Amino acid sequence: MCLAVPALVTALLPDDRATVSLGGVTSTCSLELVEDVAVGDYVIVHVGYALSRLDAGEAERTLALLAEVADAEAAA
Amino acid sequence: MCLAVPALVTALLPDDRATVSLGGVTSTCSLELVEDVAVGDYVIVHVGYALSRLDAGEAERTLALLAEVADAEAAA
Amino acid sequence: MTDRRLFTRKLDIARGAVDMTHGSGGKAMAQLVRELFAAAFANPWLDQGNDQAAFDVPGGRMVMTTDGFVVSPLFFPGGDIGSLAVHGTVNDVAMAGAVPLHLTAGFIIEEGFPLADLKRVVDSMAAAAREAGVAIVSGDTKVVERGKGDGLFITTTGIGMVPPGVAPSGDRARPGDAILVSGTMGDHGVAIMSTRDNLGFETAILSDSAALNGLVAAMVEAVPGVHVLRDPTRGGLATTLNEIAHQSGVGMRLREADIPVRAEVTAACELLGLDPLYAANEGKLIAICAEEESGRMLAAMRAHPLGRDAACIGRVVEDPHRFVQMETRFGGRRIVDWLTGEQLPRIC
Amino acid sequence: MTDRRLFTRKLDIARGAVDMTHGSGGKAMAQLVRELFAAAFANPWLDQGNDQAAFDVPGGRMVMTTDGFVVSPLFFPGGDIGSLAVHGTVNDVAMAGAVPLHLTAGFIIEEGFPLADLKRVVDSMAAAAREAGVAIVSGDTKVVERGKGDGLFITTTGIGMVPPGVAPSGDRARPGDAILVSGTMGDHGVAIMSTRDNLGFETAILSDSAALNGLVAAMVEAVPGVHVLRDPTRGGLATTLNEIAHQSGVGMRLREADIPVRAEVTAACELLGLDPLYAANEGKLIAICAEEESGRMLAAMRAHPLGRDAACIGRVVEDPHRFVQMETRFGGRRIVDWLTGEQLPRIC
Amino acid sequence: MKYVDEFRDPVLARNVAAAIAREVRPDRSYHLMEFCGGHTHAISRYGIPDLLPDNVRMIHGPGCPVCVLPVGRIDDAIALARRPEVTLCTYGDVMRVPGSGRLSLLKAKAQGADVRMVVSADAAVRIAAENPDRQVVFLAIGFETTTPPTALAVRAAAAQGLGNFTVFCNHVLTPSAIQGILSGAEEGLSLDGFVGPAHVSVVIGSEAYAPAAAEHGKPVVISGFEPLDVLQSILMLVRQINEGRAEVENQFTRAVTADGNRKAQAMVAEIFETRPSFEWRGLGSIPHSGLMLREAYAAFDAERRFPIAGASVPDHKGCDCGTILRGVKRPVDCKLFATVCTPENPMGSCMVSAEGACAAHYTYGRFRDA
Amino acid sequence: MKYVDEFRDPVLARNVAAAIAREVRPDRSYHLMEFCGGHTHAISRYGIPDLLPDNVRMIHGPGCPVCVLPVGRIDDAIALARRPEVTLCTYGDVMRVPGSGRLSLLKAKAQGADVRMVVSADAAVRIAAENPDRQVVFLAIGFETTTPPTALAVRAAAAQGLGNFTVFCNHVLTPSAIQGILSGAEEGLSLDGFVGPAHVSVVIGSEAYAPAAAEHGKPVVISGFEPLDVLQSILMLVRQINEGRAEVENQFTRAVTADGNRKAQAMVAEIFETRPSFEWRGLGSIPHSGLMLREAYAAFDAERRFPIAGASVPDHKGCDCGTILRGVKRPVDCKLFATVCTPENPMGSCMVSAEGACAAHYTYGRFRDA
Ligand code: SF4
Ligand code: SF4
Ligand SMILES: [Mg+2]
Ligand SMILES: [Mg+2]
Ligand SMILES: [Mg+2]
Ligand SMILES: [Mg+2]
Ligand SMILES: [Mg+2]
Ligand SMILES: [Mg+2]
Ligand SMILES: [Mg+2]
Ligand SMILES: [Mg+2]
Ligand SMILES: [Mg+2]
Ligand SMILES: [Mg+2]
Repeated sequence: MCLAVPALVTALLPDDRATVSLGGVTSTCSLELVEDVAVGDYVIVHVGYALSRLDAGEAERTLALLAEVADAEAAA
Repeated sequence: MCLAVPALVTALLPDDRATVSLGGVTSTCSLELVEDVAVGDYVIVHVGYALSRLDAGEAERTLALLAEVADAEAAA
Repeated sequence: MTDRRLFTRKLDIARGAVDMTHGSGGKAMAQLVRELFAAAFANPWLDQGNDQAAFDVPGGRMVMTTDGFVVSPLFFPGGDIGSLAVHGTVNDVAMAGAVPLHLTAGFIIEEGFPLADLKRVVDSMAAAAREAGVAIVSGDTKVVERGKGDGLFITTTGIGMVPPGVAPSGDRARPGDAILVSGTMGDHGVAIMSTRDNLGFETAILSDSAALNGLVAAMVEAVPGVHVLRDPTRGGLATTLNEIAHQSGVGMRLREADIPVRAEVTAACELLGLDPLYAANEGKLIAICAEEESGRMLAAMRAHPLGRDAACIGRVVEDPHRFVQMETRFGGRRIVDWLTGEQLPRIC
Repeated sequence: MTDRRLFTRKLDIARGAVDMTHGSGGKAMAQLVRELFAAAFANPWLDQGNDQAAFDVPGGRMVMTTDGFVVSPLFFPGGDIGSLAVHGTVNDVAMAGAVPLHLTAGFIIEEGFPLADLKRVVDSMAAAAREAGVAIVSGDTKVVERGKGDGLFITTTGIGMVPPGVAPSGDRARPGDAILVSGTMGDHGVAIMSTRDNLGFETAILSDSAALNGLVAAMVEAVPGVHVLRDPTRGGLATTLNEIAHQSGVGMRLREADIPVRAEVTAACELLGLDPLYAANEGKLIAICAEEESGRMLAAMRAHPLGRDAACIGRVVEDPHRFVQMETRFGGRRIVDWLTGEQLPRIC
Repeated sequence: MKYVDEFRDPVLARNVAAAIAREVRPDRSYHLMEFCGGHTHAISRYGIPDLLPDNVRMIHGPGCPVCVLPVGRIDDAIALARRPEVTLCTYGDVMRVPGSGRLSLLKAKAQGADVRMVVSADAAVRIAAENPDRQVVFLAIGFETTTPPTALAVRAAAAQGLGNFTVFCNHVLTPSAIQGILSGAEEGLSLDGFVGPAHVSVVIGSEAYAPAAAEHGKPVVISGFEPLDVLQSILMLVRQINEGRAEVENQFTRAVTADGNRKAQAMVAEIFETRPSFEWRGLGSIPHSGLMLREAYAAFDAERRFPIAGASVPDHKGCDCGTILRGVKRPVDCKLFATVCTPENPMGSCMVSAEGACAAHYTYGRFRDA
Repeated sequence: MKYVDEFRDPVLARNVAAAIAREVRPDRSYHLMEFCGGHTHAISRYGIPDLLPDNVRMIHGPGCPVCVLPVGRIDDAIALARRPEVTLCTYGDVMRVPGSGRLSLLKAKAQGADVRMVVSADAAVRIAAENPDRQVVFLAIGFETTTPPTALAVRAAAAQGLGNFTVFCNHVLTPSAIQGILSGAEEGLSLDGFVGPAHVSVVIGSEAYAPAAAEHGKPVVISGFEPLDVLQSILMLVRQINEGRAEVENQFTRAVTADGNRKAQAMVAEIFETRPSFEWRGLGSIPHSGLMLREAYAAFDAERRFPIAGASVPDHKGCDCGTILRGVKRPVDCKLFATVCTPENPMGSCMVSAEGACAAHYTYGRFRDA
């Protein structure tokens, strides 16, 4: 449950809102539940609200871990 | 103007209304504007209200007058 | 200077809007069809100007026609939207002298419409199709949100094959031709009006809704060269005759005394200030044929149950103004014009 | 005991009502058509179960089909109700392998509809018909009271001639056959959704609305024996494949990785919690043919501008349960079922 | 239909027509105005002109309440109907009368205004009772026939304490209009007599026309609306004219008495009072010719509850209705007739309903121009 | 789509799957419950079971707020929507959930109830502001993700002084449900670990599951909703189980922190308080598992403004959801599955949305029964 997508903040709008983009699709969302979001950040958007920023470094680390498992397997 | 039809009163209804009939078509009308209407009378109905009773004797007299004119012409 | 009797003002497309008169089968609808639809779609078949198009296919001559049914109420004395949707389209096929072959049916249903009512309509369509000897071979179902429809709309389309040598068309009325109708006028229109609560009257009148292909088959057998066949539906006899007069470039002379109208239909129209000649029919036709064939035609019509009350009601005349005139029963003469606007009950 | 995988509960005709799911192209609609319409109208042509009926006429084999168009908004990115009404019906004719001949058009117009919009739609229809090489030969206009329609509904019906030896039909898919699509899936559905204010997103996606008769002509020339042609409109690829599987009594195996979907369509569906395989197409087709002819078919499709992105997406298999299965791009497997209910945006 | 069919008999008609033909003097003309649209309708629909000698000419009067309603009042009604809180109820006839800019109540409805057709005033009261959240305005229109039902509707609304029912009153008075026509006499006017109202007279009685007949020396014959009634009345007028009389005679004795319907008159008098002056389309302002609600029923007066523009909107400059209504010109003499001005797009009052002089000629009589 | 496509890579998937296959012990089984419907969805839609060894079995938990909404609450919502003054706004998912007698909000709408789909709570507030004459009720539903937006909507309505906006609150709490499942342990129950919520954890933080993990000795891995996230989390669970650990681990570090979103938590705490107990469809009443509006916001509480029946309506007697949710039975074990009970006519919570255990199997997995 809780369908949410990681979307790129492309512009900040009045009233604590932002324009976000997901693979060529544009939408708007509220930033009322998050702090210090800047253009270029990715946010997790759910029912029109950003629930959090996405941590790019952590995403890389997760992918690195996955690659590590995969590499180990490929080697095995 | 003032489309009105001579209709036969076929039944008296509550609230000073009546069922009327015109050549096989049944409708209802208000009797609030007329007095002493009985089943079997003809009334002149306009926008759902009987405006008067139709005087059958006078109707006969008018037709007699017309017939008289016509007879005179036919004879001429 | 143009003859004023032929003048019409152009549709105001930039600022205008569709209103009920554009659907009532009268002058406004004819104009909308002419200036907007026919102008855009122009092709030899549409330009025939009939209620169906006739065209050649490898094996012969075929006709195709479509009609939308938006009748309210859906169930009325003498029929329902289902039987009507079959009869209406079968009749438009038959009016080309054709033998109806197949129908399609498109349903636009308003959300919330009871399945039981839908079944009743569909069963009635099936029965009507069976009786008319046609099959409903393909269909479509759309559902629209509540408040964006009116229970049920049905659009049926029909095709049929025209027997060789038969080619009735609205543009073939010729001066001297006899004008015939297959029965009483205005039954359907009055039956529908009798269901409207706000009109407040009751009658025993039933809609005349019926498939006329059997009658037409008998008629074209008797008179293959019949000039015009058309069913006087929306706008009634008056409007349909004006359409034909316009298409053929002729005038007409009717005899009011010869036009069959039921007493109750006359009475209901009297009550509402309407004219039975403008009331819709769904099981009647107009036939126009050479005067010398009219006797044979009338006999063929009267021999069929749906033409029992057939009558010759007048003749086609030369008239550059294309007026449909009528000798009144009372002894005078008047124009019987197109329906103007909608048929609204009058108080005056 | 019946196999549970084939079970469906009967329609509750006595107490039920039509709701939006009955029009959304999914299981509920299929059931309504089967248990209510097909049961009442039963005839060999309707029983073919295709989006059009094919029948013999003296000069050859003909098809006939009808569709109602109730799209909202009337004007959308890439088209409008007018062009759609032409494309949709031309395509249903073409899906029989036929050459479309003539169309009819029935208009149901809501009182108050601007004439300028009507003209825009009608002009667009005329242009679409011209481009597709068909004529709109007959029509009908009805006007309904304000609040009893939704601006404009159009029902078009089409007929066409089937070239000898060509006979695609939804019941002809055979185990081993290749399944092809002519291009990207879901464009029309997403283009329409992008216009809905309450869904709150924007894309550059245009409807793919197009007449496919030219593409089909090239395809049947290349592979006259093509088994099935069908356009995956309402309910999308998923539902249409299930229909075919059901009709032919077969299963299917799709390869998700081979199904063409635009990135923006995927993204929009991601945002709404929807699946592009259930989103409508109006200018795409599914072709099923013998495996050994699939190369020739694909080449013919790709040589046509409307088949540029054509792909083979899977094959027909034997399966008494008629499941449409898919190997996911991720490496797993799943059923691709009929659409259940309406495609409503999800929060979870 | 008893009391209808007898008065449409073609054999009698032929003979009465013959009598008229025999009695008219060949050396003079008879210009007879039928005031009522009901008579215009009968004359057109039954083709009575064909039964009359050439020197008897029927001039169609202003006698259709729909036609005489000024454009400004239609505009006001449309403005009322467009108020979001208002449901406007009225008779079918009124719905297609165009106001300014070709807009009608029918078109306003198409654009979303809540306009409902009723066939009876009490239906409007019922709609008000059933929709307490709507302001229901009854657009009342008509001569003395339709006024008593409106009066009863107001009384019923008062009895039920309906706070959401009002009347936009456009009831007008026939005798004042006849006086207006006669006193507006101008050069070329030549009216020799009047076919007097049928159902209006049922309510107000035949004596109501005595002052006009006496003052202007024109005969009046109160006539029924069936075609034989009209023919007989024409014969009666021809006889009066030939004999130099100018009396009020009553052909429609089966429904009209000298005094009319006292009960209906009393009902009207309770609810309504005369306006100082009221505008008639085609005739201009006529003193004491319209009704308004009395102060005691102010709560049911739409003109007091809602702002009403009350602007006077002139007809097309080229419109000849005024002179046509006075018998000076004929419809074909108007250069707008059947081109700019048609029943679909009327430019003046005479083209508005099928009972207007120009519309009746357009719809039923144009073949005579050929 | 960045941060989406990378986590759907099939080559990585094959290798992670191979790692799982290598690391599982052939002598035991791994019964893992994904609590969230989001995970159920990913598992079904991407066909993850095909990538797992036979002895790793995924048990679909109750984690779809639509599925766990009791029938009685749907009935209450329908009753609200049918009130003539009410416009009921809600998310698309809820609209087709059947209440008693197969009626749903979608069907109630078909019958004339004013039901509107929104994709965001603030849209409901906007509808209320634009329709002052309507009582706009927002049917709020969801776990901890959807609750903060509802809280903001209530605050916005209060700020705008909207007297016509209320919330029919059905927000529920995830950790309580997990506790409920674990403490309702019965014979046959065999859960070895949990794939923990993704977006819920974004809000509440991974630490929220520590008590459950500790108390019941079951490992929890907070997992993203992409299929690679799920595979990786399964690998992490297999390792914990193999190593005898029962910790809360976080696979979804790119969005989940230990503490979660404090701002969102504070917002929720301001508007809502915990109900003593709330009914979950399929699980029964669970203490402190639901939210209601605080006294300070009583004016915005639909349960206080309107009469609510509040009846508890049992599922079909034959429904096995309870045991299925606890991993004791599988959907095919229920004799109603795919005959009486289908996604079109669900008899129990697990069949309600595509994320329910029975519906997911019906929609995506039935071919495996063949
Ligand atoms: S034709 Fe029209 S403009 Fe001319 S007088 Fe008659 S109503 Fe007036
Ligand atoms: S199949 Fe239906 S009845 Fe059976 S357990 Fe699942 S939801 Fe309950
Ligand atoms: Mg989800
Ligand atoms: Mg009249
Ligand atoms: Mg037709
Ligand atoms: Mg027709
Ligand atoms: Mg279709
Ligand atoms: Mg016809
Ligand atoms: Mg079709
Ligand atoms: Mg189609
Ligand atoms: Mg038609
Ligand atoms: Mg199709």
